[in-house]
Amino acid sequence: MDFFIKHLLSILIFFPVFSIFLLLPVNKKNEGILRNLSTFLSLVELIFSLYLFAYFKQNTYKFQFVEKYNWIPSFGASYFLGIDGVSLFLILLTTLLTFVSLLSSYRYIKEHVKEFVILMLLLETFMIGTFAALDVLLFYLFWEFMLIPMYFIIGMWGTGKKVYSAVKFVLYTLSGSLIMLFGLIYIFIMHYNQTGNFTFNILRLYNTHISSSLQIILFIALFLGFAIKIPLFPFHTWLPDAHTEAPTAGSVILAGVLLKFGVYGFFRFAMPLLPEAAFTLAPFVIILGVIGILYGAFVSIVQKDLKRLVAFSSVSHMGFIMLGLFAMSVISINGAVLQLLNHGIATGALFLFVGMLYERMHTRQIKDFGGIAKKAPVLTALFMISVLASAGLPGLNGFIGEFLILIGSFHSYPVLTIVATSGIIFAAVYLLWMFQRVMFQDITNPEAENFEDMNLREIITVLPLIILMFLIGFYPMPFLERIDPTVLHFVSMMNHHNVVYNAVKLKTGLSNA
Amino acid sequence: MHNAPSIYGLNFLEKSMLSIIPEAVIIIFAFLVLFFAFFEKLAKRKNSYYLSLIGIVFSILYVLMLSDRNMYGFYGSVIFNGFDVFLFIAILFSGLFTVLMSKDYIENSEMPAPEYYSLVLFGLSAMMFLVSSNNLIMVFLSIEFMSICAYILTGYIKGSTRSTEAALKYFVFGTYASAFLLFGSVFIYASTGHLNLDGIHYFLENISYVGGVDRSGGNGIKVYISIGLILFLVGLAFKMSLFPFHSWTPDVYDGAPTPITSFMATGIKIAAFAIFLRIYSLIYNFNVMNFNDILWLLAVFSMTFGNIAALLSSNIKRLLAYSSIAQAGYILVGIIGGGFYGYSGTLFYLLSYIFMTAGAFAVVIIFENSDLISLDIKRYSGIGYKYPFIAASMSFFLLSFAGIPVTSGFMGKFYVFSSAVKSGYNWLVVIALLNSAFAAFYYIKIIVKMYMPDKEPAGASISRGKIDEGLMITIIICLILTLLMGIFPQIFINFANNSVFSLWRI
Amino acid sequence: MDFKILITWLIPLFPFSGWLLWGLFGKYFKGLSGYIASGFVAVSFILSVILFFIVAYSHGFTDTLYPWVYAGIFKVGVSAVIDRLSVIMLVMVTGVSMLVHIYSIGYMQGDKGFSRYFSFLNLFVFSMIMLVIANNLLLLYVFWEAVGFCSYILIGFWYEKKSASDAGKKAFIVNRIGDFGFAVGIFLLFVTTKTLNYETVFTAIPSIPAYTTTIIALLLFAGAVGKSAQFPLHIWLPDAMEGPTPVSALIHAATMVTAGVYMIARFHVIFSYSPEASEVVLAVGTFTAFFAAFIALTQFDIKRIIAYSTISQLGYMFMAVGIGSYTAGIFHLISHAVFKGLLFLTAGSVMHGLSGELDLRKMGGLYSKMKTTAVTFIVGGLALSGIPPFSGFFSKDAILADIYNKGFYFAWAVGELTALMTAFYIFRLIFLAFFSESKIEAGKHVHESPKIMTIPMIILASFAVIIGFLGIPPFNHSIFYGFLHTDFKTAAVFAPAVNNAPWYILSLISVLMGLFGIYIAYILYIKKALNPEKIKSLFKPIYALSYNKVYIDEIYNFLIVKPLYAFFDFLWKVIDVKVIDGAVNGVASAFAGFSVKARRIQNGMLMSYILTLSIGVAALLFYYFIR
Amino acid sequence: MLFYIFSFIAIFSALMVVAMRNPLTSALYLILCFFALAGFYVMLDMQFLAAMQILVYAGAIMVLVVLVIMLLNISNIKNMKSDLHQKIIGVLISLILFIEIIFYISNGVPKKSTGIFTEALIRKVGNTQFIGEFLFTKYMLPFEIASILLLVAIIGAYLFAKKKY
Amino acid sequence: MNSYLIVASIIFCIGALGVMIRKNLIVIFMSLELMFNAANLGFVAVSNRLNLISGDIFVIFVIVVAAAEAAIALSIAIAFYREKGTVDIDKANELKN
Repeated sequence: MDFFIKHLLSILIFFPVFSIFLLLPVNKKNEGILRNLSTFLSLVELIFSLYLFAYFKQNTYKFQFVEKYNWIPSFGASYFLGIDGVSLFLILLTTLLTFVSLLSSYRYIKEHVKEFVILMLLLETFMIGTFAALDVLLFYLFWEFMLIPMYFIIGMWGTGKKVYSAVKFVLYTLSGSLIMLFGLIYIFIMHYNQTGNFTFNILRLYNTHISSSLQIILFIALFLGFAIKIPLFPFHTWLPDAHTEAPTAGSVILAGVLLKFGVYGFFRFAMPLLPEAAFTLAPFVIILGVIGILYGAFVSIVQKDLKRLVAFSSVSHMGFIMLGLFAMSVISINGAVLQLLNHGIATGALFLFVGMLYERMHTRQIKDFGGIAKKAPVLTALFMISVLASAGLPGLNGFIGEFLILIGSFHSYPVLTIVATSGIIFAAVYLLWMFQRVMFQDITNPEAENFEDMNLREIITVLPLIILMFLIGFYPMPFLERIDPTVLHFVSMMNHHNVVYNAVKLKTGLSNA
Repeated sequence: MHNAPSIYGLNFLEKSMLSIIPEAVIIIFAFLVLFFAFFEKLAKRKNSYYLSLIGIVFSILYVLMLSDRNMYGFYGSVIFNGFDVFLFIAILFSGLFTVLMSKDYIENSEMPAPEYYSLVLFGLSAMMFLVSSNNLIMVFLSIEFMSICAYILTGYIKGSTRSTEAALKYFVFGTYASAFLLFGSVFIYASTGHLNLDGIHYFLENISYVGGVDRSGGNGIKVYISIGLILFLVGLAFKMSLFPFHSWTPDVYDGAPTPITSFMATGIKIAAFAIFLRIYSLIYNFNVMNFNDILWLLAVFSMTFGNIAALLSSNIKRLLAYSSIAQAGYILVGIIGGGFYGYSGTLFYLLSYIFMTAGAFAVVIIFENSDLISLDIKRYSGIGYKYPFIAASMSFFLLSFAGIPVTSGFMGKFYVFSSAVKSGYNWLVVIALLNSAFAAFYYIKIIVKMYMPDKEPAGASISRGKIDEGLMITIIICLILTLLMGIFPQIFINFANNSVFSLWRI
Repeated sequence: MDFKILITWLIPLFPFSGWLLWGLFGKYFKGLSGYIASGFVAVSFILSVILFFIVAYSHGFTDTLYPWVYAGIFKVGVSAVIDRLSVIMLVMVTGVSMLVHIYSIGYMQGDKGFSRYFSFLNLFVFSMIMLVIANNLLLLYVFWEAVGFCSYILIGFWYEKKSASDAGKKAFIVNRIGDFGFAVGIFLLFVTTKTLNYETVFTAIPSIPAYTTTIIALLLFAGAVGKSAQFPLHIWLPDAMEGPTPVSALIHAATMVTAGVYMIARFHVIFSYSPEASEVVLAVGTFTAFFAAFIALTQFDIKRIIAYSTISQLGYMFMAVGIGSYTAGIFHLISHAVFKGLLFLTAGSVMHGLSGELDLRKMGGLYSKMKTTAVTFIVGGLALSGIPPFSGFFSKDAILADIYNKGFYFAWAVGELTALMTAFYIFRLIFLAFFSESKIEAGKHVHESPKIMTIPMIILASFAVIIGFLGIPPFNHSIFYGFLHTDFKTAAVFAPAVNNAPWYILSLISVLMGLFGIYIAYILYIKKALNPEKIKSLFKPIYALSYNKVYIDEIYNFLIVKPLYAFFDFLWKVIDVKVIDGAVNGVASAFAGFSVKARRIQNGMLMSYILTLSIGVAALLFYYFIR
Repeated sequence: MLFYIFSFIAIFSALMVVAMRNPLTSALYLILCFFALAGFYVMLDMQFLAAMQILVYAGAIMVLVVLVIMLLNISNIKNMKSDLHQKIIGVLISLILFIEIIFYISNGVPKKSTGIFTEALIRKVGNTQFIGEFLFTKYMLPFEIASILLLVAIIGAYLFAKKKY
Repeated sequence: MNSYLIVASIIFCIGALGVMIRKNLIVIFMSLELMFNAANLGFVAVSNRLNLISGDIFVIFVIVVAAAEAAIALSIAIAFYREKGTVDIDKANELKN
């Protein structure tokens, strides 16, 4: 047990690979076994990850479950894992959503089941690794390879222009992350030039001294990589295509986890490594974020395709998160981190429901629906809960995050915050309008006449998400009290850097007053 | 300068022979294989195939046995040290893969086996001589030796106009380029009075340490040596297929028998890069003149041209040819980055490059048959489901080309690029990264074809019944090593570091 | 746990559990759920009565159930404030809800969404209770929106009707617009006072700059405007009548819509420290009161008439709180809750009797057919039009008198005029529906509603009669004032009384106004002394204006909704698809073009290859040639 | 004086090699050019090389070439339409090359003589002997390789020329 | 010595010209030989000037290589002629793009 806890992160990372090896011998033909076995294994993984939660020490910002072994000494790269309050919940989200999406795809995925489950598990490995890695090279390794399974999932089981979307997804994100790689390498080399030894240990790299002008350039390099992943307006264009064509499971993972990597990257790498630049450029990032909030909302209002609508809604939500992150107040960053979870949960649930609708009606056009509520009360109720959670209705999770973000950012950016707040109105508009047109009113499409309600599996699939929505809505403390110390330390670190920076500026008369 | 470390109680000839044992072994086996050609019944059977395999393996063993030695041979016309060890291993591996791939291929287009294998072996020995040569005569001679073997092998398919045409183009182009090399070495000779590389090295050291003005010639010498080096570079750049000396590459790769294409893409390229690296580290990087900005241009043009040209090409062999041009550009980045770090990065990249290229070509051979269509990418549509393993490994190699992590390609790219950043070539690295970003498109295009056919799989199938085990072995070895170099590169990095150490120790 | 605290948290617990029950297992309960739900609410009514007396004979208290959101300095718990204001509201809310629940059992009989209906009704009661007892702005905001959600879901209860679901959506979104202001107000409040708890906020308020207070107050008031359907955000309330009538009675007359008034009374410190904001409140209230009454004059849909009258009455309440006489406002709130709830219930029973008929022009002569309904309705009408001794008289009169005495003569005049119009339109309704000759189309069997519906009506009617007497003796000596004004001690007095006209004169004026209105209705619709059509044609434009609700909806639609939608469409079709996405794809196709050109170099001609090489050599040599 | 004659012959015949339309003629001019070069070698005290030049080049290689020309009988000009502007480009480029090389040569100064093999010494001992010595001591390995190279070339020629396997 | 080098480079450039503009494979081969010989001349001249011998050795090897190349070139020419019926290298245009 002690061993188990000590190496929990490695176990979490490599258990899916192990499960892949369990799955390999199974014959392609008997898909039942494949489905059930993979789902079961991901459930086991989920349970393991709950240990992470149980053994996580609160009220400390120090990294926990740390593992450190030499990997590539001549680059100073090491197998260095560890989590703090932020990555803890992101890992939990990952395991949960993987389980959920595997469970959700029993009906959607009809062919090449084996490949599908293997890819999903592979994807899980790399996602967890990305969140757990504290070594930049290791992080990048996980970060970039993640594209490949996702690309296959979109391209092989997608619909419509799946190949176009998949390729667009890969190329767009790849080009971003390669620019980012340049920034990382540069910092790595700078640290070498200053200290004379190679290291990728992020905690050491934090101490690299970089001139403010250079910081701006490097920040932009990293920014491109992360912002495309988020995606921040105007780099969002890959997202709607990928979301729209991806299979349900793919969309869930994409929205639930992959979009988080951008924000996580900012939190863990871009901002602490380049604090001055972060402070200097924060207004621009926030402006982009706020534009994203409104733009996403506006564009979703006029969407005809359910999934595309949800996709644009996530552009809007990620805008909120960026606002919270870059406002750099403890409250707002708390909110942003919480909102990462909320967005994962709510949007994931939305995609699940859209998937269910698609499985039954074989269309995603809003106009083809209507009057579903009459046929499927359970679906309606749960769907409505997730819609409201995504619309930020108080009492559900979305509200807490958004409110913290806004109230935290109001101090430093009042006007932008007010503009952002107006986003909640439009969120209500597009979500409720969509919901009305899809579920309410009268049945127009004959196919809807024999629309069967959710079966037990589907209910089990969404239930954890629904429960979490209420839990975070009514009692977010278990989450906040673990996130708060980390965020507190983060902010103090940033501010410390900033203070030093200002002091230096005053000393050297650089102050741009 | 003949101060080779004394080897216990051997007379001069033995010492010298010791320094060329690996080559000698290969040549001996080449003769043996050739010998079979005279006897019909021996030639019929697979003997030559196995014999050449054995020869290569022996040679590898010898290299490993000698791996800690560091010696001159034949009055310093050849060197044998860690640098050669690394590259011998690499080259011998490429030869091994070539032989393994060839069996199946030869059976299909009934070509006489013994001559073929012996030529491959001769070519191998030529490459090894080239790598270890310490003398402009040796360099010229072994380049020609290598090229002639390549010419013959390129035109090896009888009655295939494509093959002959490839040989013709290769020959004219190659001879033209080596004429430049020759003429360049005239000037080097004229300016330094040496043909031995280390002689030139010491000479240049003297003049460059006294601020380029020495008792003999001074700046005038710089002018001479610079034209010499430029013309010499042309000769090598042709072998490395750098833009604008690349233009033979697609056609020759396309026309040649596919194993030979792989041989050229791996072996010859590696050898050329190796000797270039040696000469560069010995000669070019003195402040006689700054060669890095020439190389900068060459690298940028090569990678950009290669990638852009590959974007739309539908013939897999041509596509790989273009991509090899681009890869050459990436490798050059490491040399530009320079220093210990950069050179070992270059070697690492070269090694990883062998494995991915050989693997990819092995897969190409599997799906190739006499008709031309077999080279079209369309033919790969849907094989992901018919032959999952092969398709998976092909995608893996392609991803490695594209430099996606977990593959050796990523580690190599990372290594060379970081070395370039280390010595301040930021723009070069940015350009290279952007290149590899949009280069990913055409690699992924093939993966798309394999796994996401737009319609029902076009029914590509292996022309003969079963997959030859030689090809399988090749693919598996390449797969394992590509993965290994991608995840645990440290051993290979150490290996490369040692060889660079001994490169310095001249 | 202390007894009163236990009670405090039991009160919301019952409806909450009710909601979960019906929500999860509704289909197993069938008809039973109605009774149990009513029982739950009854229990919390009794508990709140107990709490009322506890507080009445001791003092208020606050309690925190559990820490809710702690992030940095932002610390908010789930905590309740129990003082006289909140207990009064509690009693009113739970009482009316109880009656409406009971009424609904009959009204919703046989509807397939029966238990769904009760689950949401319970949820509403829970949210309303929490809203009333919330002790910090975040909690208040949460349930502020929660009640909005309940109204959304209940308005759209019959979701198959497009009009119904539209109305629900409209209600929610318009409320959101108000809440937007409310939220920003909360942000500003937090940024200035670093806390959201009532008492700490209130203690901080006097020390912060006046203009900040004003901004905060106005922003909070925006929320109130949305929630209490004041002009210009009143548009959702008339449409909200698409929902079941008991819902209209409970949510859109008695409780939720009055939340705005309650909020201002609760934040009397903030508002009283900013006279400007209070002025605005007064102005909006006055205008809305008049405006809504004006629209109500000519409507024919009985529920809409009552809805507009609700808006107008809410205007009265805002006038009251706008001049700082909070007790009067709350008093009118209570009495209005009673008689307006009554009116809606009776209207519902009329509908029930006429199987869903709402149009006045298809009624008439119902008095003979449904006596209880008619009588109770008339009681409500008298209360509304402020005829003594009904409750409306006392409460409205208190407000108008205060306004007069504090010297807002114009507002007072408008108020009196509105009182006249009120009396007119409600009695127009009564006469047309119950007395004039029947215009019900044949074959429709009209019947009195079952007991379970009439009894709540009767109870409410009796309350409408008696509750007014809390308002005597008049002015600051009344029972109600004496009970409640302790809570408003902290308020700053910004509008002192400038003159005290004797109460009987003011009362007389307003009573006369009421009677005059009734008389006009009488001569128009009973005596037929002069033909309504003539008057209609006489004031054609004004009539049209009133009949079409001053075209507010059309104006909004034309000025806001359509342009916005066009803009969004432009964003999507042009900016996103053409510009942003086009740029990406453009890059791709550009590379494709390069590729074609690049491969043109490889034309297969050996000559050209040789040429490229030679050019390369020449270039390299030239490169050093120039340096 | 002699130098100029030889260089004139060499350059002129070289030009002719390129210019003549008939391959046979250009072959003959090439032989002439080789003779001129041999003359240079003699002037530079490398009689051995001169002999080699005559024997190997003019003797062996050119005979082979002429033989092939006869064999394929392409001496009567097939109409190889040679497009003009390619010619122009070619001339241009070679001119540029020439100018550049000349520029380098004229600016550059070769190394000062340090070697021991002065003309006197070579005259005394004889160039053939020196070459022989070096060829079999210092340049033994290249010599061996050259032999293998020739063998390979033979194999290649045999493989290419063969009609079919 | 420079004069020799100049002559050599002239011949070299003429050879290059021949390769660039002629289409007859045999002639191209001859031009290549010209270029090699230019180099030879250079080597001899240099080694004479610097009183060295290694240049001359190089020349010998170049001659050997030239012979080998001749063999290859001519056999390729024959093979090509056998397939295309001409030695016009413009006919070698199957492999393109």
